[in-house]
Amino acid sequence: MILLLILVPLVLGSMAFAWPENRNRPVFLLVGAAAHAAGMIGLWVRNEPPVLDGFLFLDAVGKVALTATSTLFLACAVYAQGYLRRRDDRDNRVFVGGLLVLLSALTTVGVAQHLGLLWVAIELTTLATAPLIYFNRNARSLEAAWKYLLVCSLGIALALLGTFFLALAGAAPGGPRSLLVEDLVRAGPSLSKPWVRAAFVFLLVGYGTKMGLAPLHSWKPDAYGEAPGLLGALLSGAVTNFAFLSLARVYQVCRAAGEDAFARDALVGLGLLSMALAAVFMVGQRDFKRMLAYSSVEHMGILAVGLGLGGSAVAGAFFHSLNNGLSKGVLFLAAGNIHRAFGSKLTDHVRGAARRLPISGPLFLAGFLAVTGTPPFSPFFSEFVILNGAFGAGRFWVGGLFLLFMAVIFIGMGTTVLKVVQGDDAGTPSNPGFGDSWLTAAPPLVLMLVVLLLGLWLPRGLSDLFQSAARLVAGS
Amino acid sequence: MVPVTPALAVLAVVLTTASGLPGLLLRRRPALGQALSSAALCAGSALGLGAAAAVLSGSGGFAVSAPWHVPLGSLALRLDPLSALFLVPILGVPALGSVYGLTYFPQSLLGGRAVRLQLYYGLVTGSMALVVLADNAMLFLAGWEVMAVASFLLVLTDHEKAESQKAAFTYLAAAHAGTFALFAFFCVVGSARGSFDFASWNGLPAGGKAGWLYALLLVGFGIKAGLMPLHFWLPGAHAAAPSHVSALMSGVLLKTGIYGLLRTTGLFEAPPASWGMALLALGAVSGVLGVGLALAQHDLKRLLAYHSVENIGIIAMGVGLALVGRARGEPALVFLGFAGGALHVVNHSLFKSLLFYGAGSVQHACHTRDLEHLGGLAKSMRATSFLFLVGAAAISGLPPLNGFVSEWLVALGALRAMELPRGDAAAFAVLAAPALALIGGLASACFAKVQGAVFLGSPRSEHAAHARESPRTMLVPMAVLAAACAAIGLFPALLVPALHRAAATWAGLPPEALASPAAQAAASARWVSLVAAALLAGLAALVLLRRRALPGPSPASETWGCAFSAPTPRMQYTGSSFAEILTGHFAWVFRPRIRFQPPRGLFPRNASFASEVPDTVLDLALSPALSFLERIALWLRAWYPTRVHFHAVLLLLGLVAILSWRLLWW
Amino acid sequence: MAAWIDMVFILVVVIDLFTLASSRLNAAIRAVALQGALLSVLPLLLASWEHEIGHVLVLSLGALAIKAILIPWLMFRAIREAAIRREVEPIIGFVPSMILGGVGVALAFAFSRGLPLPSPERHAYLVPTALATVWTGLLLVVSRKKAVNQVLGFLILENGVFVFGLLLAEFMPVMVEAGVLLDLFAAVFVMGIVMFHINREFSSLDTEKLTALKD
Amino acid sequence: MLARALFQMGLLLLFPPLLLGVVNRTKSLFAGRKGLPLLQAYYDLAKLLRKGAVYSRTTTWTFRAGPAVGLASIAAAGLMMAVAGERALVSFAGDFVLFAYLLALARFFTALAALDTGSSFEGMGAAREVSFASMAEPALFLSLIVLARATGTLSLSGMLGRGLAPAWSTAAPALLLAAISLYVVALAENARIPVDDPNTHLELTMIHEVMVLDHSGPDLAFILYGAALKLFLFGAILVRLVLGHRFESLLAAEAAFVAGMVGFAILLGVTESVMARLRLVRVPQMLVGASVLSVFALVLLLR
Repeated sequence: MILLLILVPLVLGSMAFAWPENRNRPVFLLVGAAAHAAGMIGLWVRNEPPVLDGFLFLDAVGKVALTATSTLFLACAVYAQGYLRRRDDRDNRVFVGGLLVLLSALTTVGVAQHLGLLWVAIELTTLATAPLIYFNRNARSLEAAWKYLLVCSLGIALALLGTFFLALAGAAPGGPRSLLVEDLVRAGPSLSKPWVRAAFVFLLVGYGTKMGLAPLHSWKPDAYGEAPGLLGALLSGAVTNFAFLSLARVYQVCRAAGEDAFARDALVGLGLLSMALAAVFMVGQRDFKRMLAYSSVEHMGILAVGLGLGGSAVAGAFFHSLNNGLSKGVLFLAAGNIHRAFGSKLTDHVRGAARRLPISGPLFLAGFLAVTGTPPFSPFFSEFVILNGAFGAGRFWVGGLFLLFMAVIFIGMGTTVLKVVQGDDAGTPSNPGFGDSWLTAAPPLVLMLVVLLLGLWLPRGLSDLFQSAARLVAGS
Repeated sequence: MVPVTPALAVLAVVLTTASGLPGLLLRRRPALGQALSSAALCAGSALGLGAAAAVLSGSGGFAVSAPWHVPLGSLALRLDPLSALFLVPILGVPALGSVYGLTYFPQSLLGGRAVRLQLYYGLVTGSMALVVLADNAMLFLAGWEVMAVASFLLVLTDHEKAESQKAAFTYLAAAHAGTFALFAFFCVVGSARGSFDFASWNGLPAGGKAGWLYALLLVGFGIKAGLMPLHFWLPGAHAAAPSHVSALMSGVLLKTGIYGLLRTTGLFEAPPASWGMALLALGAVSGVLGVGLALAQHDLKRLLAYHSVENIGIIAMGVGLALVGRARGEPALVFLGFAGGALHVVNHSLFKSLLFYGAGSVQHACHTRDLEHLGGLAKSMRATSFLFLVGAAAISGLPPLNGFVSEWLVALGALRAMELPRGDAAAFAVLAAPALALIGGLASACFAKVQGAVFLGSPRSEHAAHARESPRTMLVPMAVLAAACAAIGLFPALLVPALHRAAATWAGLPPEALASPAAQAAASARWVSLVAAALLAGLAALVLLRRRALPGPSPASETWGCAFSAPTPRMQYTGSSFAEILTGHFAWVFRPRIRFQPPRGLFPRNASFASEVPDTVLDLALSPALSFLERIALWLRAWYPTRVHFHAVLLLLGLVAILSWRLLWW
Repeated sequence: MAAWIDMVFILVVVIDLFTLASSRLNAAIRAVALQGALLSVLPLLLASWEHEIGHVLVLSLGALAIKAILIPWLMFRAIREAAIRREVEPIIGFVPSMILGGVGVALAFAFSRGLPLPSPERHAYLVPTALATVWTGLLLVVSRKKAVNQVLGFLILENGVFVFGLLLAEFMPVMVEAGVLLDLFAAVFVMGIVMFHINREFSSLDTEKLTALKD
Repeated sequence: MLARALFQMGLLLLFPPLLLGVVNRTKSLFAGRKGLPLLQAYYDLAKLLRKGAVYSRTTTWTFRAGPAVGLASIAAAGLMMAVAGERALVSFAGDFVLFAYLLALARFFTALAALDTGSSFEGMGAAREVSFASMAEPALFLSLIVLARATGTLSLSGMLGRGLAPAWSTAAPALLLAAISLYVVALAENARIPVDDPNTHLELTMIHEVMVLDHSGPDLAFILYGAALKLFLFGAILVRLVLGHRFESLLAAEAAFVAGMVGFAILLGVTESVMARLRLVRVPQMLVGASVLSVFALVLLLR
């Protein structure tokens, strides 16, 4: 089953590459997404034993990320039907194929128990998405693609170095001499300390780059700003989550080796730094897609803080990774619709979206409220749990700064979002034929409803999942 | 007596929350849809009010808890006298407002705008009810934020107007900041107690670091309540919203802040006197400066909004006194302070809504809220002017109306503080009484100005000259409110038992502990009714006497202009000039902006004088500070290069930095 | 035997310094190709023969194929397609970058004391060489204007990482090793494509021109 | 009991106009004139009640309601003032708050009636009235609080009753200060020199008188009578405070009280004769000064 989950998208992707005509190629996306979702449901129903002598196994951590991704990808696949039909001028061969490859790579990351394999898959996600950023075929998107490609590749290379360090830590005679997470964890304290320490630094930088923690975030605003909203949703809602997952696995090893003290400080530090930087860059932001990118930086920061605080906050972090994925999906898809309908993503030109796009406009506002932690949307609960972890652990400064940055970001983001949504759209540039259609408006709407429902009633299964993921990673 | 069941309360919440739906579904037949919406809201309110009345009149409330599967949450509801007391305005006023809206904001004319308004109106009502019923921090916060967002959307009803946009966002940002303070409070307490049910929070220790918690509470709830200097969001928001929304926000929404303050301070074990004194001081400042700022306004609704700040100040003074009483173990202080504050919560919701409805019908008739363009409406809008006068007298704390009763109770509480032992600094709480007197004097001055400038004299503009009386559906809600004001003012003693129960619940004391002050208050209140009766009797007698003395119609003439026989409306004393003497004394804090072009030469051309008073906190402190911060942010960003090399360098530096941090950490 | 290995490591470091100094693109590319070739020899030299020979051979041949032949060929093709001037355009001059490189090498040797190899039978120069190469790669990426140079820097960085990989031959499964190499190839391939578009869009490979995106 | 109540009401309702007569007579003596008869005020009232009234076209029912409400509320306030014996007809804890607010009610309606005419002069007068009153209010409260603290009771009758005798022996300075500021308040509230000149002829400088320019006939009678009543009430407070309830027998107390009232009127007349009207801008300073005095007195008692 797990292998199928990886292979089916891959095969469909290659078929999409081979498929001759543009018109109905997007259907592959739908098929792949549906198959993947079905597979995930299957895995929810019945746990699967490890395969390939323990290289692939879907544990709680992977399950969180893959569930979110599967949902998001399904929504994006539906959205793509409408979106790509409107962009018929473009050749979508690379786009469709790349997305399917991305899905399979992400699945691999989710189930990989071998850090080397994990690294390979992560690098593959970069390579699969870089060309898609250039979908719009203009200088700006080209620049964004190059920056994304170069910065992420460098970061990932460092992550590989870190992975090797980790391997060396266990390479002593009698050591595990393996990169399987469970072997390393079992070896625990017997790992060579200096190598583990060095390894964590390099892996933090590497996967931190992929995750977009400040100051390693520099590729994010460009890539999210220029990519189609659909891709932005997948990058910020799915790919970053898997970078976080990789970091969590590394942290798990560090904890086993008794080296987690620094790791936790570093995570909290980088997390707060990311939130601060996001705050600075969101105030008075005129480009609402770049704004969303910085919001993603902020939320990666929140995840890092949650993981670093340990205790109950870790479960909150996993919960938040799900919430962030879904609500980012809403925001990016709605933003994409608005961008298309106005032909601009600058607040100077966009106004009265709620009037022109009766679904996407309000959704953009609702998504903003959700992502900034307004009850009863689910992100409120995850952020509150993380905050509670901070105060509960007596780290009042962390909690205070957390709240401060949240407040600044709320104001900064709110100013931009409201400029876009409210007011009278008369006299703004218009782009006929890009109003709300069911295929483009329903997916974000459904995601929004999911976010709301999770806030009103969190299924027992999910909350247990977060708990066990936290127990796996942080032993709490 | 109706049995008070959780189902009843839940049903009330659900009905009110969903009351906007008929309007949404019946867009084809707007009138019917709106009527159904209003009916649903009224029905829900009636249910809830029934429950509240039952609890206040002594039938026990309930406290139930059901599992709510979100982190830290549980569906815990509690209806005790304290919640019931706040349920009265929370459910009563919106019901009347929705009736008022039938003609003030008709769906048949305004379509989608009205539909949205009704949706959010019901949502706000339901969430406010949920807030006072919630017995779990997460549930409370959920209701709290839904309330904030829904009311934000209400302020945004006319979202094309720049004024509304600015006001609405200021409000949303302020509300959110306040909520964050509450996050901190709930986190600290919740993680200390290991549960987020209020039930498990009783008897929090008030010593040591708890002062910080209290500060968080003051910020979090103070912003919502509009305590000076956290009131900055309030005038704009209340002015920008449609009048029955302003009534809802000004009359009811602010009170949830007071409720939160009461509910949370009630959890603490013997809070120190300093807490009470702090609240008392804040209240006095809000009261005096609030009414001072109100005097300086010439936008009718901004003026009323500032009066909310004043009245919240009075309420805060009452609560502060009660806190002092708890600190010093003085039941009289506890009861009088609490009763005064709590009763003023109800009273203010009554007369402030009445006044906003009045302002609404004035705007409805004259299409302006500017006092300088109104006047003489008493002839064309007799009913409105009379009802508005009742509200004005009530808010000025004049007998025999309800405003007097609550202010009298607070003043009485302040005087009780004198009985504290010699040398106790808390005894200076007595100065609250003269502060109240000052506030009352200024308020009556301000409403003399309003009543005069709007309804008396002769019209100052065309619109005012051709104003027409508002339809019944707008007058009836006002009449109901006016009647309630008069009833409370004439028979205050009837409310004492309810206030007694609520006070005991809040202070966590057995009712007997407060029995004697309650009894005394009731006795005095009966005397008040007696004097009121005498007043009315005397008035009647004088009127009869006058009728005897003046049979038949009296001759009419021009107003005596001191030998000037051709007065024009423009010669009238305007509201601004009326208030000029007093506002002059506040100039040190208000900084009015004056545009004065004095008459020059022997034959002066048109001279002009215009003055406006910006909000001291928002316009003179907050906005400049924020724009400064924004400039800093932009400046920082200007330094941020965009070349890909720099991005790589950033990566490199990040690596080096973390490495060296690690090395230092070693 | 050990002498040979010393030789190889020293050569690798020398090539690092040479790439920092070289002002001609072709020369730099050839140097990187040579470095790749040397690295592909290392597994054979370092391998402890009692372990399975197949794995080592695969690794060595794969490295040779990709690092020494395929990628350099791609690069040459790219600059031929782009028809650009063959000079390296430095942001940091050649001499300063050489000095920085030297400093990096020195630091690498110093730093490597802190990281004792778990298996002492391995060679002492291995860690410093790897670190120095990684450092050189990063330096090249940030100090050269042309996109091609940045790719070269990335390659050298990867070479440095690869050196570490040598230590793990036993318990790094072939699948993963292959994956790493293929990823590298794919990365360079995609970069090549993007470079091709950059050249068409800006009619140059100068990444200094990529400054349209800002806040 | 009933007899005393009747006597109390009688004194309250019949005595006040006489005060005006006394004041005028004193002033005319100072001016070296013979002056009006002592009972002139009664004559005026009787005449006005008989006369008809003229109303401005701009006015509404508010204008007609003003004088009646004003007089009624002042009279109602009178219920709480003990003029005969110890207790007033109505006395309860905190009744002085009601007392003050009833006077405020009267003021509120007088001001509204003035504004109803739409005349700029009357508007000006109303503005001054409410402004100065809102500053006099705290002074009144503060001085009454001083009494409350000194006598340990919260009802007007109590403050001006038995408790005073011991209070004068223990806290004389505070009481004295309170008395002074009460006198200032009385001057301001009753539109007397140096705050306002009741019989000036320049509307621009008037406060109270200019508000009632348009009233005529019974309305004017109500206003004049209300003013007298108000003066009487303030006088009563001061007199009882100064006398300090020394006399045991009711008769002696009554005699002393009436004499005291006459004395108060004479004092008022003297003040008006020897002082000039203050410039309007100085009035607030005077009132704030009064409040400060009472605060000082309160501090004396509380520390």
